[in-house]
Amino acid sequence: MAVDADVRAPAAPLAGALGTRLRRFGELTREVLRNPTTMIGLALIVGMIGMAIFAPLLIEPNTPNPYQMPRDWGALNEPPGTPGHILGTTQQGGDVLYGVIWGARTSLRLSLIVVSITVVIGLIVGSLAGFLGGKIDEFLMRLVDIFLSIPELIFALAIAAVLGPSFGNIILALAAVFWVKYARIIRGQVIHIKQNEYVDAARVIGDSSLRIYSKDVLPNSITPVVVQATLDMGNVVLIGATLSFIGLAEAGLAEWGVLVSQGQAGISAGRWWASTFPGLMVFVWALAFNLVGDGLRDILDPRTETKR
Amino acid sequence: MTFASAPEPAVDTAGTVASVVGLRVHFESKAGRVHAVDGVDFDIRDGETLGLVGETGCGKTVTARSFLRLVPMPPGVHAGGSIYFRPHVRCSNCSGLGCDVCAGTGRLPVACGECAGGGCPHCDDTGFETIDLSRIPERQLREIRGDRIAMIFQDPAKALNPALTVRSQIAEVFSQHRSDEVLELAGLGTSRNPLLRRHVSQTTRLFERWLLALPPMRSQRRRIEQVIDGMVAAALAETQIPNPAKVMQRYPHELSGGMKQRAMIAQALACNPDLLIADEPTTALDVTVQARIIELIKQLQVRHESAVLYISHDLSLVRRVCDRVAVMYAGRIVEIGPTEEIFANPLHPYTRGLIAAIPSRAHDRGQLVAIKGTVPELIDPPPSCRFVQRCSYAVSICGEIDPELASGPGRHAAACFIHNPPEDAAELPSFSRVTT
Amino acid sequence: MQIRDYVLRRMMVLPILIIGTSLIVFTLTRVGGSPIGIYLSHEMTPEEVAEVEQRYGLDEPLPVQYLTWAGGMLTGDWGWSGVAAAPVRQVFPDKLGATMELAVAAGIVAVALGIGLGTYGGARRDRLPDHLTRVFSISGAAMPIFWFGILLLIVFWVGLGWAPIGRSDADIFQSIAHPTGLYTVDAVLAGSWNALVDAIWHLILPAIALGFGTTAIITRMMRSSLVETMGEEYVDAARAKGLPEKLVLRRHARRNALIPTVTVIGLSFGFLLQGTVVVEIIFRWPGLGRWMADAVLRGDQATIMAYVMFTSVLFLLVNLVVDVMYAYLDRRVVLGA
Amino acid sequence: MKLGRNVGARPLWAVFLVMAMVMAACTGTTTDTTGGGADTTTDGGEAPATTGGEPSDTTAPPTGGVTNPETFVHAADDEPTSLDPAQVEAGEGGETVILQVYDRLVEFTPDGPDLIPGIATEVPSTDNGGISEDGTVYTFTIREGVVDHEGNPVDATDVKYSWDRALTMDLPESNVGLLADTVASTEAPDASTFVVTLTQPNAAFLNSVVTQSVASIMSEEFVEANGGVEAGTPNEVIATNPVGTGPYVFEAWNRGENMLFTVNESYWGTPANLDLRIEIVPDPDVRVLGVRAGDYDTIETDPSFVGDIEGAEGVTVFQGEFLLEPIHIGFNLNYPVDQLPPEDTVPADFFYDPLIRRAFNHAFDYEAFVNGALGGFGAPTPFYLPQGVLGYSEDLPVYSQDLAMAEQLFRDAGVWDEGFTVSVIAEGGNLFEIAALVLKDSLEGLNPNFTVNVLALAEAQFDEAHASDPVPYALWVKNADPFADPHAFQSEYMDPEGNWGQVHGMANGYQDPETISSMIDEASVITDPAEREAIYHELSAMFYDDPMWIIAGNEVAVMAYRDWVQGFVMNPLWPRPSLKFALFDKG
Repeated sequence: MAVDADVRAPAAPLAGALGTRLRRFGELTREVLRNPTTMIGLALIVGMIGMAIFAPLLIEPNTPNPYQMPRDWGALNEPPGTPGHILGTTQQGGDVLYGVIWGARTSLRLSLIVVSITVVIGLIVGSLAGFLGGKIDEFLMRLVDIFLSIPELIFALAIAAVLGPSFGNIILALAAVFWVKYARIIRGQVIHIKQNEYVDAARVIGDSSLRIYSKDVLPNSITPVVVQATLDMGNVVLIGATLSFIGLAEAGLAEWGVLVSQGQAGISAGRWWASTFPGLMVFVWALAFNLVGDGLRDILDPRTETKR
Repeated sequence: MTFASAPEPAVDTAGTVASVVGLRVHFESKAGRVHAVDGVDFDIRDGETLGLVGETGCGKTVTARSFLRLVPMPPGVHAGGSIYFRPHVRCSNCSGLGCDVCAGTGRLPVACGECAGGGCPHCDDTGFETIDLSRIPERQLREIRGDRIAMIFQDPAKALNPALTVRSQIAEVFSQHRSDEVLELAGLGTSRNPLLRRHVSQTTRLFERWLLALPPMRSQRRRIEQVIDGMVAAALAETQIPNPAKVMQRYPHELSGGMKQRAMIAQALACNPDLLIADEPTTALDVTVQARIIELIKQLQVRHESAVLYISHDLSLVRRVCDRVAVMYAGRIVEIGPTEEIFANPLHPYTRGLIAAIPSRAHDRGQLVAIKGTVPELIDPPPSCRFVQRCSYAVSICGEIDPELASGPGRHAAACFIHNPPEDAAELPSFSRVTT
Repeated sequence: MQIRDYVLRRMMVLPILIIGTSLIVFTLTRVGGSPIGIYLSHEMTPEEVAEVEQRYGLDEPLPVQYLTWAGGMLTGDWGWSGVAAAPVRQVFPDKLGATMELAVAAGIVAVALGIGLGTYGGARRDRLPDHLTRVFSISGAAMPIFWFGILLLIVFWVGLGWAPIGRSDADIFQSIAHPTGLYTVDAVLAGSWNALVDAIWHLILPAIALGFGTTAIITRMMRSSLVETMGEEYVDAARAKGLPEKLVLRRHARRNALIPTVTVIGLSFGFLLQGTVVVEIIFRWPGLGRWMADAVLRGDQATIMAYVMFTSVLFLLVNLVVDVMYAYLDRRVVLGA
Repeated sequence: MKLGRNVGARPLWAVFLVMAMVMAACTGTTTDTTGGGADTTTDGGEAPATTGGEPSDTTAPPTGGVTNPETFVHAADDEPTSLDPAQVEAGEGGETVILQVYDRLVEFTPDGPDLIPGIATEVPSTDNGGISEDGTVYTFTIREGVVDHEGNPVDATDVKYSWDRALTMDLPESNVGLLADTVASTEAPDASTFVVTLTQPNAAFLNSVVTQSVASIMSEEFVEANGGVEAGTPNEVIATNPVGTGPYVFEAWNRGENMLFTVNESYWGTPANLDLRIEIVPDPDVRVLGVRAGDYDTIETDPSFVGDIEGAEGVTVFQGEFLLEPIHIGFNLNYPVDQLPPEDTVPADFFYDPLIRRAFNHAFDYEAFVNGALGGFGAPTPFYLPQGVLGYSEDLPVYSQDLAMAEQLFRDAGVWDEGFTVSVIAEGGNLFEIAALVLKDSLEGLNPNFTVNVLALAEAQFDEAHASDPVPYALWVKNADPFADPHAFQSEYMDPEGNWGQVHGMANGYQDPETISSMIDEASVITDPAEREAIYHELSAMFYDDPMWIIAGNEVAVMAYRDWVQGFVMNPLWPRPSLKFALFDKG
């Protein structure tokens, strides 16, 4: 319809000069600022990550390992408001507030490690599949399908179970599950780009695959990968917490899921706090990254773009 | 004089089925207010074919859609003006089949509610019932949509619902506007059964559909279906679709482009409307089909004697199809008049440009003459001739005042100072001298 | 006809995927973990341990072990569950019944609610209802089931004492026969009002906890795809025919918006399945999920393997069905590739 | 998975001695051997709603009315792994069931160590000629007309069959060792006579073997009709569908939910009053809520949540004796350094040094564990003489936390400054994990250079590590197997030539291993209790200076039950299979 022609924001050319891409990001930021929900998400993320980073300043770190809950064996199951334990304590005398704050740090660590690992793996696998094509592509994609054919949580659960309960193993399990999406995205992009005539042009000029890769494929893959990564920053923590809730984290870890499961034992006796506060944190964390990821997708997705 | 009514002398006696007066439709966009349609006036006479031509984005589609209020609002804004429409009713004598009472049109005009035909401001002294499409309430508009005014869309592939069979899509029209007739033909005209009525008008609830599937009402339902099938088949047959009874059971994607458009047309003419709006009905089709579709539209129009608003960017096509042509540019009508006159003696520089651009023997070795420049930004346009940047005859005044549409020589009007210069003008544009 | 070939093609791929999955599962359980730990107790001498290993054929070379296991899975011998103290196959049906009842209940709620909300929001694009549904759908996707469930318990079980936990009142449960394994269905078949109430009463909370996330996903999808279809030309065409908005929405917009939503419903089935693990732990629901969790915590490999295999195969089949449905629903989909 | 899960073999010989000691020993917690427990009942607040199988819909706590008047409901804490007497692990959930469904030749009285006839018409003794002069031949007279739940008659041949069956199957996980070690041969000369010949005289044969679940009796017809006997292979039918002669008939086992039993009307003894339902409820909070709401009549109780039950209306907490299974942390002097977790920095001979082991013992926060985790229902325990065992005395030296001393010892040992990192394994999610955490906190609190990593493993993984020799970890937490006789403890846990002595390579640590083991052997053969005690006291003192364990604490048996339970009685010595539901009534 004629109107769109006037209203639509100019879509950035696939692999335009750096200038256009910069302008694109300029637009993006403006878009983000315009969208209230995304802004809220951003604010939450900033708050959470701030809490994670400044945890040592917020609350006295436990020695020697600050990622372990400090346990006050003299004050088990204290309700919120107890002096020294504003949010109460767990059945092991752990200070819930400490868990809440350092849990953020644990979660940040978890999500950063997992996401970066998975992005790299996805990048490698996806690019190999996309560029080499043929048998290798076929094989890799089948592999991807197989990984996709087991529900995320269950797969991670099985892996973590086999590796034994520890935070490190949770990281491994999640990494093993989350790389698949990226592989798909990247492969899709590579193939898409390969079909674009200007890449052929580049070939004609005698551009090396590597340069095409760095000049065209990578920059264009960024957008979808960024969106996925943002969403995963939240999902990783969500599933990670679920695993440790089920009981696959190491003992006494300052992690939200662990605290929730500890608190669960006490709810019948009316001890609601030990599970409520940490769980809330998981929710907020996941919510924040979902809001932002969702916002980004709406903005970046060309389909919705025309409609906005 | 204002040109609320048609500017030309009332030589021909035909009434006007619709008249657009000072229509303004704007769009809110991030960049600002887009004046897509900015003061458009024209009439459509009974039974005529009016061509509305112009480049993409000149606002012709918006104008057309404004008739049925299909412009999405927001972002669209109805910024002023009206679209007057004089609906007819089906001839009571022949119930739409065509007889001498209604001169074979199957339609009869309605007397103005205010003056009972005497003529009053309300009906603009025509004595006919006149309604303002841009103001009437939604439900009254619904009665007109598809019944008195129908529309053929540009791309049948998009305009037909992929999930419904052709039959059920055309049936909808009858269900909406012909439910009584359907009941009549099904021999249930007397039936007070609300369920059947709701069934015909497709407003049944889920459990009601179950009820209808049960023996007592099943047979009646069947009869209704058969009647509708008949009507749909007839409508399709009109568009010369080979064995319609079969085709109508198909899904759109199972039909060729031409077939789709025929179905589209059948759907549009199903209720024998007073006005048919054809929005570039052939552009989405391949050339071989185009001709036949156009032919079809013309035939049917002749048979139904309904007026047609034919939107197109293709002058040569308009020349073949239309009685009159309105040339639109940047949200304005720049020139309007009988087809042959326009082509014989285009008044507006833009029209000249367009005509010159038509590939023909006139230009040796088919070289194309293109109009320089592009359509101006329609965001908050300045009070000047919209064409001034591209006009080779423009003079200072063109950039200062906005020329109005005024009747020039012959029976047609144009919005250009070349033909109706303002009293106090230092220099005047003319086709003789070309400014650089 | 095209669709048949499509289905066939998909069918061909299925075994490959299943075999691949089984390989992964098998290697998993053999790489790490202690396949027989569950059967050991610390008074055992090394000889006795060896005895147990041999009983479970762990002294064989790996490929042989795999074949034995895979063969077993096919022939219905799914191994001995240390947790349930019974052959996996013997316990499986009951657990499956419980889980399916829960998942289906949650699923039905989620689909109905999700489509409803999505349509409601999408039809009122960029107005308050739309924003609300959007917030709802996002918060639903971000909600940790284990926390949501516990909150429900804190409020309705401990706090208000309204809702029970578990699947049934043991006496009522025993009072009727269980031909289908689905408590609600059995209650209806037995014509026991009492049992039906008991079943539903127990079902409500866990179903809500489980369905929440899925509802959100479906809502989101329905909303966006409805917004998309509302922009389609045929919707305008429908209006141009003079259809009332209600009909335009129902017959034209929603129907087409449902098509892409169907695929999401398929995917969200996996979401439901994995959700049952947590929900069943929290609500003491005697289903596959809790069994799996116990098996995980106690290293009951036979159960883990069987469960993972079963769920993934089920998941694959469901998705196959969904894709085929999709192909049927939307005749325009380009089949193949 | 609470205490008593994997408690090992229970040779209960000399239980009578124990009981004597029990009465003598005035330990921290009160006793009432006649009534079988110090009861504490108080009024409490509204109990949340719960439901039959699980806490039920009845919102108000049933003050007047009794819920499930026809059925006795017990909430057990975990799912049995087998119901076959010949397969069940000692102390496992299955024993609870076997005790109700099967009979044995003789039984314990409900509340103590005295013996009463079972399928045998009388308890054999030298006086009634049931025991031969040399004490190696036991003759049992079998009751007439005993039939199992399927109606198959059970006589001497079936008794012989049952015992032989266990011996033939000889399943490693089972408790069959009890029979294998003592029984030389079994005969059934006629339908009413069963004769056992022992390898050597064994005064505790009746108490520690005949009364045990592995010696339960089933009918030959039934077994033969259901898979028969196959060496080394479990019988799935028997394991999941027990048919015995006991007061309760096994009806159904809804995995993860409950097990159902009905009254055996044709029981040879006094039939049970109520049907029985054993709910399988691993979550403590659900058990607590259940008993408070009156849906469970008795629940598997754990000291750590007694606090949540006390004060509940209509609930009584039975408080019994000390369990004979102290929770202890083992020093491994025999671990292969290369197999330790990578982060561990301890050298192979780390625990060779008594200073370090003593330092650990002084560092451990006993207060925290006993008052925190055990909710005060426990006490520290000398090496290795738990309260209630012959030789226990309050005067024996017991470790208590002394950080100054601990620091001094660490300094003397020369590990204070550079510190160390060591991992301790424990089964996740129970008291063992908590004990490990207490150790961690104690040491890390003492010196930041010390790091203790707690590895809370899944049961299977822990069992595997724990069953391997050598154990690939430097420290592990578990509870001791409950023995009734000091020698068992000494030889199992202290003797450098004993089971753990060898696995842990205690010889590497003791100043004078030979003396120790010889003293232990010596004490075992002495018959005069006083003399034995003297030696054990001497040993205990030596062990105090050269500890091989940290004994976190010994736990008191507790059991919560509804007040409406009539004739509640519990055998205080063993927490798990010790409730005889057939004796209980409600109202």
